[in-house]
Amino acid sequence: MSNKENPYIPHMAKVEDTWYETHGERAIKTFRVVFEDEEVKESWEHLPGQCAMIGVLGVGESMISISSSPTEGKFLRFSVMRMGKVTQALHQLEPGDSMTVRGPYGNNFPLEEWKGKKILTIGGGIGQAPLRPIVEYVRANINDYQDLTVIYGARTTNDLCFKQELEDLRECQEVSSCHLSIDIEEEGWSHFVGFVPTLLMEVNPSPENTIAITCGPPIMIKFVLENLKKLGFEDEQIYTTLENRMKCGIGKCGRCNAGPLYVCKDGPVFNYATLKQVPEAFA
Amino acid sequence: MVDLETIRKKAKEIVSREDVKHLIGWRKGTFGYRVTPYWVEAPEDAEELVYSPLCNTNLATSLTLAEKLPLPKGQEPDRRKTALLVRGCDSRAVVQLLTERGVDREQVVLLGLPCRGVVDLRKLKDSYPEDNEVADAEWKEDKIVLNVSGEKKEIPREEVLDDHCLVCRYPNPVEADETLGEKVEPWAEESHPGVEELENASFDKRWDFWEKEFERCIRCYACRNACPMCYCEDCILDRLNPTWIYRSNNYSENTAFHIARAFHLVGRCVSCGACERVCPAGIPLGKINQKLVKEVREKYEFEPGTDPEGVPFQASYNPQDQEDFIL
Amino acid sequence: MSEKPRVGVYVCHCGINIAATVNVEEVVEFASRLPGVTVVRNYAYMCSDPGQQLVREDIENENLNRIVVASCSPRMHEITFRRTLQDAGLNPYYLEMANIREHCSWVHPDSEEATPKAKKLVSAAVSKARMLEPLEEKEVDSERTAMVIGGGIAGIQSALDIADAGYQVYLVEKSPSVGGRMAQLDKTFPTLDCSACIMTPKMVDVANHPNIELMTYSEVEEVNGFIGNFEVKVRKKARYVDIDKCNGCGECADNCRVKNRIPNEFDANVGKRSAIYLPFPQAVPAKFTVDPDHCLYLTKGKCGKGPKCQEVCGTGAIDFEQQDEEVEVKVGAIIVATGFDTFDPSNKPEYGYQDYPNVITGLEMERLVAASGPTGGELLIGEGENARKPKKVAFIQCVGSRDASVGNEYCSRVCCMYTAKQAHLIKEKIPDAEVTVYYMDVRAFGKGFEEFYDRVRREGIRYIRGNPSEIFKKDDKLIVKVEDTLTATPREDEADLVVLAVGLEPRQDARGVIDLLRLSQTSDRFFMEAHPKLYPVDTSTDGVFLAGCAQGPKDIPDTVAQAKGAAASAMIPLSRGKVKVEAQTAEVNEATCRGCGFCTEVCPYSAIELKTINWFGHEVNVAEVNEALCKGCGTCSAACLSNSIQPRSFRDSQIMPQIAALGVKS
Amino acid sequence: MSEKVLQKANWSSFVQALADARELWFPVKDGPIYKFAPYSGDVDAGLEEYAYSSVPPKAVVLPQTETMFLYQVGDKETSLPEEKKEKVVLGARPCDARAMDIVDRVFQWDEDDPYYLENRNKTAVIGLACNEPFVNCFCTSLDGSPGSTQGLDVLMVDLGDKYYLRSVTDKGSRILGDAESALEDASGEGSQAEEIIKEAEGKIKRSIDTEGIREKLEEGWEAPLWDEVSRACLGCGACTFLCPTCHCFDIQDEVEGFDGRRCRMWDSCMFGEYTLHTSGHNPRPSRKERTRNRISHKYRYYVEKFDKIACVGCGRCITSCPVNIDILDILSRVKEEL
Amino acid sequence: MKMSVENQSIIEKLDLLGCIQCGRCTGGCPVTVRTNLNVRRFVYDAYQASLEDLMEELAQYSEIWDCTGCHTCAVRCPKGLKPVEVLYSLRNQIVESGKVEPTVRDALESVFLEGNPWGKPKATRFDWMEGLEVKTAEEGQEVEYLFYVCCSVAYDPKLQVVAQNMVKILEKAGVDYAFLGEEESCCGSEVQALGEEELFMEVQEENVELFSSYPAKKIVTLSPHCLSALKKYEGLEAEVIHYTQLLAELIDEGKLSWEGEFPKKVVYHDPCYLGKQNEVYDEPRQVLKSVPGIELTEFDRSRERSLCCEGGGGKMWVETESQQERLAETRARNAKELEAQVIVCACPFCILTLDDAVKAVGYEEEMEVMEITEILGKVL
Repeated sequence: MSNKENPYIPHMAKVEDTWYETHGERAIKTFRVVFEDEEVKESWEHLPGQCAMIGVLGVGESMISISSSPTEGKFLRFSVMRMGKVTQALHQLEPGDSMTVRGPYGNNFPLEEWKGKKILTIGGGIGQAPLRPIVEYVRANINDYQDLTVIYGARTTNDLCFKQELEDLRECQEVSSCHLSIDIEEEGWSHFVGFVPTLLMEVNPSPENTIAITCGPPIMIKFVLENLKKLGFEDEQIYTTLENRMKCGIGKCGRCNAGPLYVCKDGPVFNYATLKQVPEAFA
Repeated sequence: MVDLETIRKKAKEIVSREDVKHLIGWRKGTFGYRVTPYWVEAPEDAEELVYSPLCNTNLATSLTLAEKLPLPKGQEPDRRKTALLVRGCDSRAVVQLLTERGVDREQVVLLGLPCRGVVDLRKLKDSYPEDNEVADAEWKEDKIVLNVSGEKKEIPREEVLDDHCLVCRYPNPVEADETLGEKVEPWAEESHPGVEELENASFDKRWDFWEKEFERCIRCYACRNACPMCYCEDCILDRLNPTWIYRSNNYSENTAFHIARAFHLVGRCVSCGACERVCPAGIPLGKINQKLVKEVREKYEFEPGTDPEGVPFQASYNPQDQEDFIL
Repeated sequence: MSEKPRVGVYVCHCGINIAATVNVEEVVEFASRLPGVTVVRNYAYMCSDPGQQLVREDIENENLNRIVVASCSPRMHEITFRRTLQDAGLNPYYLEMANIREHCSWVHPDSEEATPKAKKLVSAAVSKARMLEPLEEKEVDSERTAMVIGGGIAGIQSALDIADAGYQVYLVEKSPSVGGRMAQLDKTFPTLDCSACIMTPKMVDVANHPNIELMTYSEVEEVNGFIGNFEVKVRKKARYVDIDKCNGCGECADNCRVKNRIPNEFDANVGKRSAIYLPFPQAVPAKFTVDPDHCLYLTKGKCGKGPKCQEVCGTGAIDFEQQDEEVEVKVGAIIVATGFDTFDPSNKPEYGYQDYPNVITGLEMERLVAASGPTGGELLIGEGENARKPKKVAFIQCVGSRDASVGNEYCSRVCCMYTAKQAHLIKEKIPDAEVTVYYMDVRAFGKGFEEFYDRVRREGIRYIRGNPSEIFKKDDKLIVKVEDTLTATPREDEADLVVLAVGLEPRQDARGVIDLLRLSQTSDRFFMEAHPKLYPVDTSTDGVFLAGCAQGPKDIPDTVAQAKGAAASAMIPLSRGKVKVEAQTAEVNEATCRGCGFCTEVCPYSAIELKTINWFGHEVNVAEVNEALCKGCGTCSAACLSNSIQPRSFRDSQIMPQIAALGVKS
Repeated sequence: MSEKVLQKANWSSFVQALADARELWFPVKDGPIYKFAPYSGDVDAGLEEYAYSSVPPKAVVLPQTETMFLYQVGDKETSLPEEKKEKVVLGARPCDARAMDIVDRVFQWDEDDPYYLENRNKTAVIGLACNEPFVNCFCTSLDGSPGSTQGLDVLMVDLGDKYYLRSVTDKGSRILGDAESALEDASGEGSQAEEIIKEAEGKIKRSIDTEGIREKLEEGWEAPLWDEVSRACLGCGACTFLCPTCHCFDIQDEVEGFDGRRCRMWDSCMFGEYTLHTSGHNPRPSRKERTRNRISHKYRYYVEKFDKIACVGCGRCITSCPVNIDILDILSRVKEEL
Repeated sequence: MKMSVENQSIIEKLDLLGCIQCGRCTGGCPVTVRTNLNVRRFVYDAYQASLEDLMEELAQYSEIWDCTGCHTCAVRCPKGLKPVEVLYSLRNQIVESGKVEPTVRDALESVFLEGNPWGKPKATRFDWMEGLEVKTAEEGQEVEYLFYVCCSVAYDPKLQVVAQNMVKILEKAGVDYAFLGEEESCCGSEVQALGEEELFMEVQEENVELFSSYPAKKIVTLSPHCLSALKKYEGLEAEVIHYTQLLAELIDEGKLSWEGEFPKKVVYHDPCYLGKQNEVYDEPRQVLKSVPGIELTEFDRSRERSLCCEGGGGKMWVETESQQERLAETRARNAKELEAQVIVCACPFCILTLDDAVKAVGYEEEMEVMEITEILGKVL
């Protein structure tokens, strides 16, 4: 068996660029990486919502959502919060260094299915990372969709990811709206102050022909779901992505299940109608 | 000793108290000689309590095993007490936990029971094999009486008691709110036969011995989890950053695991033998812990879990402490 | 903090101290290949100004954010280089030192061993440096008061200096009077001025100084806190005499029922006193004290029809109801000047000190020749009718000094000279006496010492080089058995009186003081200074200083000099009014701490306490570090079973890579 | 398909013949337990004393620790470990072989697991029927039997002075061919074997009716029963590590000096660390959720995916549990109470 | 400078460079006044001699045979050196070159052949047991106390009573004891003192093996010389004590008391091997004080300052020439001054020398020399 057929053998990817989205002990750093092997670079295909196992040899791997859309080019973007051993090691990487990547894993947002619909993303904190490819994908194919609304918030301005991009998005005409918020009042902040679920009610999107996708801390998701229901969204119109501890990424190692669902294979993207049946999904 | 009815009656009384959440004791298991820890929630549950030489779990472990899950905002924690049946070793574990502030004395009700030692099922295995039928056992002076399918067999205790119990010098609770029944005369001298035998062996012999034993370890951590003194929220053996012990199962890492655990138990091990009894691979873990128990007692005259007011051994320092082994 | 480390490595030659055994070029080349290393330089003396300038420039020009200096022990120059970093705008705790001198070049004779080791040490330091984090230095207010423990000449001098500078001083003395050992001496070498004459004015000054609170007959019970903020509990022992009322007339002592029956400690037990006593006539304060161990009333509850002392006291000062009193004071600095004991010659039974009354110690001799002593300065041997002046006096040097068999390997520094002085005094008092000094070497190293030694030899004192091995009795004469090693002649010399020049030892109760103040001892059991050369009056506990013989044997001028030094050091926090607290303190991980309290028990600085926190609705105990008290020693970390408390700059995540770089599995 | 007879007198030459052809794994007494270990030539004890291995033979195909690839820290190249050898496992119990069949599906669905499959494909299993079932055997409740051939290449039955061997697969036939010299052709021993197996089936005392359990597990998610059955649990991994169908693993990088290896090792869903997020959040925070997951995985999730219960009724988890948590007890309560 | 490895090791082994020439060794030496021996000079010269390979020449000085092995020099040395061993190693030079007195040669040969230095046949070693019920050790059987009888006690008719009385005392106390059987052989104490280091090593090896097959909690010696030698043995696990230590303990525990009286004034002489070398001062006195009626007085020079009797250090086989009075005779005179009727001692060599001295100064009518056990035998 060669390395290439072995799903556990990672590919090497060169870090082309890095920058910090947020600072502090749990800083979020974004990496733009390109596969070193030309063949891998060419054959790699992923869709918004999918993840990859990235890591550093000698330290380990972590499942991280791919935060770039394939429409952006032959590179991958990962936004990584500094948490444990692996993410600490990843944060040490600088342009020119290498990381390991294998994947892509999991299912994707059914963007084909959603054609002709209005797209609403509701993100909080690092939860914007898996939503970002949707935004980019829809922007690239804006003619296929009726509308794009982005709602995003974080605790403070320092916790906001993709700040500049999102500010730019507000200026961008093909997008009907982008709404930003922080939890606590800060000087110089001209947008909404308050929690994301509250902002959602403020924006008051119509459920008609709309798909709502939310990702963020569990507590935020809980209230966003409640509010979406209040706004008249049906379960089938709501999507979210889950994360659980993973080791293999291919449905073998056993740990990422939420009830009968393997997050790595059946997810990470789930329709709320499915998830509702699985009490463990919101544990 | 004490009869079952007295225990059950007292247990009922205790669980009826408003300030008591439940009482932890033992009840019959599902097959053979097995007995399982049992939570008496309501007075009528007490009818299921048993007390016999088959009660081989240290109930003090259940105090530290109780998980503290995050409470929803505004919900008050349940402040009711936990009642526990304690024998010598269970009570020593509680006492050690008290000195380590792992348990608040106000939060536990201890119902003391004298004990004449528990059976080591492994010793029973060959001569009195286990069957589906639930079997019973009782103490009768120096003997253990097995009651299997109505047939009674008397066995001298030396044949079947756990090694730890054979040298136990604390058959009566050292700390309890009330102790039922009559005290038992301790039967053992200060000795550690298993340890002494190994001590007399050459270095190579000892190395070979442990190599063979640790090689077999499957790293299920039953020893750690069954130990009343292993209650760290986050065991350093699980830590990944830094990884003190690799997850790889091999002689070297397994040895590191067992030695680290033994060292974390220095001056803390209460010699209950739970670790050894639960080991599915049959590793004689008692030997390694008892060696340290012996050293601590001989060098520092300290016995864990015997003084509720005492300072934990590892936290006590006396300029006169022996330190000749350092250099 | 998550920026990529850019490490600068600076390898010092230390002249030839390092460069002679470590191939610096090779180390530089090696270091340049280490991960994260941006700049590597070497320089003859990194600690010199141009050396430090190199670091400053690189930090600026190369954007360095971690510095490794491979030179000497951090005890030497860590502070120097921290300042360098600070000057260059970098957090000073981004510094790591690799000790390639004491740990490497000085202990390895050749380059083949030293160079690879230096590389490993540098590699380890770089690995740790990459993981360093910035720390903040804090300051807290300091009390502007000091305490001096011990009222001998060292303590008195320290107290006077601090008090003269305008700060309040508490002077604590265990015995009823200040004065200490110096007050017991007759004349002082080599100038032969009267000890009491130069001592008493200082004692009086101490008693009268407005900034000194004299606490005699008192003992320190407990010391808490830290530099600038010590809380000291002092127990004032009951004297059973109201010192406000006592006028020191002495009627009480004259009328005591056990008068002249109790050995007087001040007279090295050669004189006797009453149960109520003034240790010596010039005692300060000149107040009487009841000895609770010998007073009939206090020991037996009965003294005739009633205590006679009470009866005769004109001022009604005697109060048997008096109780010990505990006072608590707050001080910014503490000076330990607890002095010494003399060697007990019973530990050398061959000299027959216990068997023969005419074998005495140097200190006993001191009291016998002193004008204020029990004999009024008359030197007599024998009792009653047989009392006579000794004609043959032998001095034996090095009794209990330079002697591994009694555990005292050090030279006591004063015995040669006090023996010379005492020999001189005897010759003065008994001109026809035959005085012989048996010695191993005469150490006359101080100012005027050699001249004095010359003088006494010319006075006819016989110096025999040879250390006696035995004293025994032959027909009522003491025989000193010795070999004259210069002529290789074994001798058995007769003597009427043998004076043992006993050496100096740490106080018997020194251990208690050490525990109270968390100090250390050197192997000779004297108190350990922070550094034998650079911090000779400081101790391992910040804010606690040493003066006098507590630190090691010394003569009076040295003691006074050290006392003044200790006073000056103690005044630093007092005058600043602020003290820096350790930045490398321990930190608790509340998520994993199980609240067992092992750390609180083992913390030598009492810096950790348990607190109850709300953990998702549950009340749980966790440890909490008082950062003002914590010294970052790491004892807590060693005791913690769940690895939940770690000193900053010495976290596992920092030292594990360091250890790994040394080639040990991580 | 071939039927053979092995006289016990020829045992050593049989074993030797197997060992000559392949790497032979054999139940070895290690301290008080049996576990499978490579035949080292000094195992001339037969299988007379051996009851069952405490550590199941899954360890042969899914080793407790397995190197996935090697590398030098700092380098970008990775290299695979040595190729695996052809193996034969002698003396596995039929339930253990059925368990391998269950584990096979996990490692084959969707994406193949190269390490497991290489091992599995290169391993042949000679099963030994159970003449005397053990205390907690309940294979018959799960479509198994003391003489089940599922997952086996050769079935072997102890007939007292000889063994009856029947190949079940081609691989099995080849293996018997390798050891031909030690074997004789069978003549009617087959029916004798059947009888022994039938008799053994009758001796199994424990059982569970699995009908409806899957549904009940789904419905009774929040039932108080889970609190009660998990309360005594110590949270150790004995039940899962010794389970022949448990297959969960962890992946870790282990480095010594510059030599790095990525390896995988058994992991247990009973460990808190198993699902613990780095953030400290744990979706299965207590032993209750973990116990429920263990039972649900075997009797519900696996069933939903592969239409088969992931339990073979070997009883190891019951026997090895230090606090007598009994899966049959739980299952019957699930049936009754949910 | 050339330094042979062997000499280098002597310098290091005896730490010759640690000497500060204080003279306490010579000053304390009991025989310096009687003979020309100056230990300090030998320490001083040994360094130079080792450097220049002149050890053999240095060994020619006859004074090296004057040392009684009392170890006072070692006890008094402030630097913890052992000057006595410098003399022993010089003796070793002589012994190795074979130029020794016939008496010494015979003694060493006898140890080698018969296991005792007295030239007595091995087979008669246990003749002292005749007529006594003595428990003897069985191989592999552990006893509490294993008794080691000195060669002198075993063979010398005056001393045999020590062992015999010991047996009676032990029986009375009812302790678990055993005497070694015929395998017992010389401890090598005097062999080492005579400089025959190699033979000592051999003896040590044999004895360690012997003791390993007769396990005991403690080994009890009758002679302080054996005590010192056994304590030096490498690889000997059991604790070694002197019989007075055991008796003191038994008396203290109330297991031993006396029936008769011994109403005499006695003075106890501290053997150097028991006192200075092993710091056993109190126990023999305790034992004596337990005897009813006894009046115990003390020499001026007792305990740490005790005067050597000149019986040790191989002196039994070497004659010293001196004009001065022998020390044992001084001892006898001192005892006379104290009006003691008995000089009591706990060492077979002291007994022999003191007994001789009492006779030499003509006190035999009024004064006896007795071993402690002899007195105990009278009050049993």
